[in-house]
Amino acid sequence: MKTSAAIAFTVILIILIGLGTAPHAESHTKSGTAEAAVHAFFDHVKAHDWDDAYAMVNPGDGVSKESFIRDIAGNNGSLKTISSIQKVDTKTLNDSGSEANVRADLQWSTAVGAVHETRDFKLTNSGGDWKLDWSAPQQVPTAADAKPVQTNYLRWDIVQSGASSNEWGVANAEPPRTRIISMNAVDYNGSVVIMGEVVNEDTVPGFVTINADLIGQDGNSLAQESSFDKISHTLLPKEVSPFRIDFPGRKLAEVKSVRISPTNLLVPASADPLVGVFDQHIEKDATGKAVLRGQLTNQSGLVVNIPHVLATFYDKSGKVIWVSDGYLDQALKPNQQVPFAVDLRDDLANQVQNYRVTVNYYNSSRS
Amino acid sequence: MTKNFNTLFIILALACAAYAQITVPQQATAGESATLTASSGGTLYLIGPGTAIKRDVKSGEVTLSADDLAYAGRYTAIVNGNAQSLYVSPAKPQKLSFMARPSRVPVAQPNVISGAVFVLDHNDNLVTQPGAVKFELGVTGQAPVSQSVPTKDGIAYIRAASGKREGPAQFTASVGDIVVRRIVQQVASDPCNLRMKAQRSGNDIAVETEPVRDCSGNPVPDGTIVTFIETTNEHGKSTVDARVKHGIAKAMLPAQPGATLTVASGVVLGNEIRWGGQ
Amino acid sequence: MSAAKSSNRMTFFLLAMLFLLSSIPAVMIHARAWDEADNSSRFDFTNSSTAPRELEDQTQTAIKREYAAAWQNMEDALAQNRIDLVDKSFVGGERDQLLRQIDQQKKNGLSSKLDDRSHKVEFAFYSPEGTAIELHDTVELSQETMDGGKSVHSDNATQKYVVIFTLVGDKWKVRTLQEMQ
Amino acid sequence: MGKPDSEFLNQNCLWAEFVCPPFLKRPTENKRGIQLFSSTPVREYTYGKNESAIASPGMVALLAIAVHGPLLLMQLPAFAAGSQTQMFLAKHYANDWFGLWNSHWFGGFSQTTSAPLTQQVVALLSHVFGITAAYMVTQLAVVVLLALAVYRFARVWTGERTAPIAGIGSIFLGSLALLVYRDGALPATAGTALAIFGASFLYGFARGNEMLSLVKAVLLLIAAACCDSMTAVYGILLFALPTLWLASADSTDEEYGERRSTAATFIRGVIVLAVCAVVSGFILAPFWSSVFHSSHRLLAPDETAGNFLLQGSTALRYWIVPFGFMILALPYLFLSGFAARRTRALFLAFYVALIVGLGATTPVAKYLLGGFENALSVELFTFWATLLALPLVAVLVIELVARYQQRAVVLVWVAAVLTFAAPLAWMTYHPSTENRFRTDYIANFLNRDNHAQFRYLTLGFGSQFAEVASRTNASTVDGIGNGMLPEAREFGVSHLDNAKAYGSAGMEALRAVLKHANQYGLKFIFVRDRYYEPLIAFAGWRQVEAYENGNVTLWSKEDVPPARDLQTHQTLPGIERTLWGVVPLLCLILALLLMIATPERDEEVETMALPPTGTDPIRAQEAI
Repeated sequence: MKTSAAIAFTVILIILIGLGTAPHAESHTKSGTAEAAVHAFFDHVKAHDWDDAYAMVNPGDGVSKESFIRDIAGNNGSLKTISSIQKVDTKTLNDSGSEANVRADLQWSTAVGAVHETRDFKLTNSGGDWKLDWSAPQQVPTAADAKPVQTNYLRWDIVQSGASSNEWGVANAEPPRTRIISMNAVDYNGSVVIMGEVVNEDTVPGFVTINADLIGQDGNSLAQESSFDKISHTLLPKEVSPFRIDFPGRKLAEVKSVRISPTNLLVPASADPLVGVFDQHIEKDATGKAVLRGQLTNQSGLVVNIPHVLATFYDKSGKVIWVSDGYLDQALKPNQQVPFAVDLRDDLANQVQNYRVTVNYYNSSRS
Repeated sequence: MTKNFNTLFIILALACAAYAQITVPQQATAGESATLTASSGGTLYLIGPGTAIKRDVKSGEVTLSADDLAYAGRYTAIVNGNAQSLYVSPAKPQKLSFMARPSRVPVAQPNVISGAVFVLDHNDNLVTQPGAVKFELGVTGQAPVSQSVPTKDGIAYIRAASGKREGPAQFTASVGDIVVRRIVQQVASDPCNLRMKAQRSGNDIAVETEPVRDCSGNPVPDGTIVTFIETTNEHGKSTVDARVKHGIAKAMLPAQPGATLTVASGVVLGNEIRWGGQ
Repeated sequence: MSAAKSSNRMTFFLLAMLFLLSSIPAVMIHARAWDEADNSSRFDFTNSSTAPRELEDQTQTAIKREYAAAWQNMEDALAQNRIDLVDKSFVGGERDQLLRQIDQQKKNGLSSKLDDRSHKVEFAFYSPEGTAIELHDTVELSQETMDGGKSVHSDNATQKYVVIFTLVGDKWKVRTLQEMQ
Repeated sequence: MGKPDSEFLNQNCLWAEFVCPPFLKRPTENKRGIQLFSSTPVREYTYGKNESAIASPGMVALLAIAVHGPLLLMQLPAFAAGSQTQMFLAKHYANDWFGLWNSHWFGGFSQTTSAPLTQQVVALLSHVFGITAAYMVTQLAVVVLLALAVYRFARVWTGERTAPIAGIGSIFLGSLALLVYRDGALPATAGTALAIFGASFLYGFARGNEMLSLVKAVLLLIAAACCDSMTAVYGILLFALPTLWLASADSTDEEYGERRSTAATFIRGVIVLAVCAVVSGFILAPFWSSVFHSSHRLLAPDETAGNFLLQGSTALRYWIVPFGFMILALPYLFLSGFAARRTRALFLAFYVALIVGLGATTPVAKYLLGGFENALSVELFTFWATLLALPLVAVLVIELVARYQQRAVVLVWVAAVLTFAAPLAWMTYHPSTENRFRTDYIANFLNRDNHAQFRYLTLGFGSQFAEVASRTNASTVDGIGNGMLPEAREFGVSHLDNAKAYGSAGMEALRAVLKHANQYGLKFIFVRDRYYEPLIAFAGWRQVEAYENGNVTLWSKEDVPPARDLQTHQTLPGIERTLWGVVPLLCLILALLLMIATPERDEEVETMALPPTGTDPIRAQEAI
């Protein structure tokens, strides 16, 4: 009786452990399809198993294991180095048995929030194993291309006056004078969106944040929001930045007026980096959505760890009709070009007459 | 017997009180001593701005120290229930509170610099007596603009235009030998006659502005943003927000045949170049 | 019958008490409102246009509020010898002056009761950069000096003041409150 | 075996006139003496040699102090996340006992979102020792209580001689060391100790119908429920139900006292449990309503115990180290635990706790724990499994010693010490706080120049989060526990300091809160993990200070107005606040006093039934 009870309890325990462990194992064994291969590939990426991930790709020419890892894991403190894959949804576009195209909707958890990416993969079936065709990222500068680039080394620092704050008549340097040169309010997706442009009219760099209050018909504040990260905060003299403030769950019909309160601050700043925005054009992406594409070129000596692109769209009367932004997950080394794409509302695509791209950035070495 | 004596004593005291007299000076100055006379001894109370004194005094002259009368205003002296008021006027000007704004101003702008002066004595009393404040504003190497403004209730103010030359302007206010100095940094205003030139540089076009100056000829400060824009039919648009350095802004644009190059800074547009070169 | 009567009487009594209790908060609220209304009605601001800068409505409303509060804080500070009230409304020279007076009053066991009955206030100057305002005020007030509990002297006067407000952070404070001859 | 023919005056505490002759001190196995009743029926175990207990409860308590005292005096758990949270909450009770609204976390939250008893005890003692020392003293008292509770519990199950061995075993448990020194889980260990005590007295009432045991059981079980929610919901049942089963199993066996109906014995015990549940539910009504109304909470990876087979490090941390050498006893437990009739229920309870303690390795934990499932709760079940196994392990030890004499004694002691040392060694190689940093700079900044009128947020502080909160009077929008800001609640993220661990939901929650920084007066952000710098730099904060040569940086936003009250203040009715502030502590103090005032009569010998001699009635009198 003693032994049989012990065996029974042991068997029950083993069965329960089996029930708990089976589902995990199952997901690893089922890789017969192209989609499953993409899922398995990103499982390795999530677990930072670069060797297993590299084993699942057909490297194109110029793709070594190191460049593959730099491409998938990011380098130079780029946004990808501080991101992790969160969710992968796949759809097979076509599958001929030996070759397949799979579209992957990737959701990354990054240091600036959730970032969605749609990427098409071409897979080839070699001996029952689907492998992803992996080509080299555009224009990675080789050593031969490196050429000296002048760094501006222009820098402002703030020297506060020593006088005590309430000595009558004495004051520190005033904050820079900024001016909102255009503003527009629209309803979009169940939100009120306030957008416009702000210019630094002064001769010293300024740090701008913009808050807005929606005033209801009864004169009271309905909601208060800020531009948050949809603005380039640090403005050099004569620099223009777009701003956009979203009020979720509000309608323009309930708004009587908007009280905009920009806050300016005199801050130390650097004139570097100098980033050119080339080949800007509006086109449809793979999913048929209107996007503004272009290339960022770093014409200064400073590495830009996380570039942030803000695009302002104007109609033919020059009015701002939309502002959108996007983060690049690749760092921008001197002399390097990196492609970018920023969404544009499909319903406005044909009204857009002109556009302007501003590049904001974060440098980990700066702070 | 003792009851009668007490009654007599009270009557005498009341009589003395009624008879006691104080005489105060007609005019006193803040921060200077003064003398009042009391016809009988007793407790002196002196109540006034910043003052609440209680002191036993004998009959005759009572000296009030400079510290007792530090602040201008109305004082009340009370001895044995008798009170007299005296007005202490502010002393001569010793200090100037000079508010000059702004600390940074574009050149050649009318009425942008303002100065307001409050004339005070050494105890921060407002010197309300009439007087005059001399204002001077000038950039080194140029003759300063000077103007004398009468004070009204201790205040004088002036508005002035900014000079044509950029640089730190000395803005002074003086009353007699009391001088207070402020610095107003006159800076270049918006760029004027923005012009650029372009030349081939490998696969790119090197664009460079002529020294960027404002309409008064002052070079714009380093770091000012100058935007170069290249528009083509096939390759869309390319822009570079260059920074002025030593008065000149440079950038590299991709060499696209048939491109149109333009330059702008803030709200000012410069010249346009049509790039036909290969 | 008398039981029913006494129970009615008890019910009536309870209702009365309830009514009394509920009316106390209402009276207190109104009392405060009357006090505030009384406080600001003593001040008659003549809206002469200021120079060299035009006075904005928002600034004018703030000055009226702060000036009435300044007199109230000064009166309470001098009557109760409390220095914490001075910092609420005064800065610079005037603050030092009031702190010295309170210090001397404490040393000599004195206190002053000020009662400002009416103010005729005129905006005289508003500095170009908007950080200083000068007022001229003609005040009818009575002042009583107390030595311990005993009144030493009291008098009524009509006195002219020159008042200078300056902006400290985002609040207007009195920097000068000087009697003029 | 004949029934004594005398009528005893009071079953509670009696002592027969005839004292057993010395030569009977070591009766052979089948000899029976006169039936001796003590206040708690203590029975000879059906097998194994009867020898007198190797150590008294006092000696076990002293050993517990000797082992844990130095470690707690060194304040090892002072920087564990759990202990910092307890000290932070205790500090509020010390300042404002009945004011349950604490404005320092979540922009203001109610202290009723966590069970109060241990925090109140630490708060009381903090007036004498200071907050950190008070926490250590309380934890030491709990460890001693636990040893005594296991002593009593083992005596109920496996007899007098196994009690001290089990009591000593509880001192050296690896699972206890991890909970105390790694997690700072004072509420869980305190609740468990009180629950085990309560279960043992419940046996006394259910089997022997003793009123004193009833009172002690009720007070102890209520106090246990007021310490920790897991113990209240699962722990008490895990210890009390098997004990009730034992009482009803013994009810028909005269060896354990007067014969009673099995059903009545069980129902009597269940009624007591029900009463305790209702009373503690009524006392902690605000807490239970916050637990059962709390919105869905995401768990960070380090808050979920994964599958032990797939993650070796998780298996090591949550199973191998806590069990230690007790793993070697598993075969014996499986073989003899269920086989012996009296310990069958004990083995089943151990078996359930063992399975749930395996976390995601089996599906049971998910279904059984539901919303309570997290790493700490899984670790707690492993702790309970080791405690439930101790009586059986004690029997094994007795058999080993009986068979292998001195060698067995040495081996058992070495196994015990190594089982206790392993987790301490493991903690050295896996410290809960990677390179600790000083937090006084931060507290000094917040406490000077009116900075406390703004709210602050820490990012990447980990277990030192609560340490900052308890040193400053400023308020933060973050916190630990059931509170959440509306923006964070939408994503189910309850701890912004560790936002990145929740993946994109965590970063989106952090974005949402930072977007409304002006409304919360959130001006200062202290960053220790540079991962968060890009977001706050893009959002409009600027670095203004660097501490610990850049290890911690302070970021500030200029346009933030001073913090306003969020109008979320909930004031409980006076009666609830009084119940909350008085009753839990009262139950604990009364229970301890009763246990001290009415100690068990120490048994020199096991029960012996002497054959009735002739017709003289056996005269028995109440023991003094």
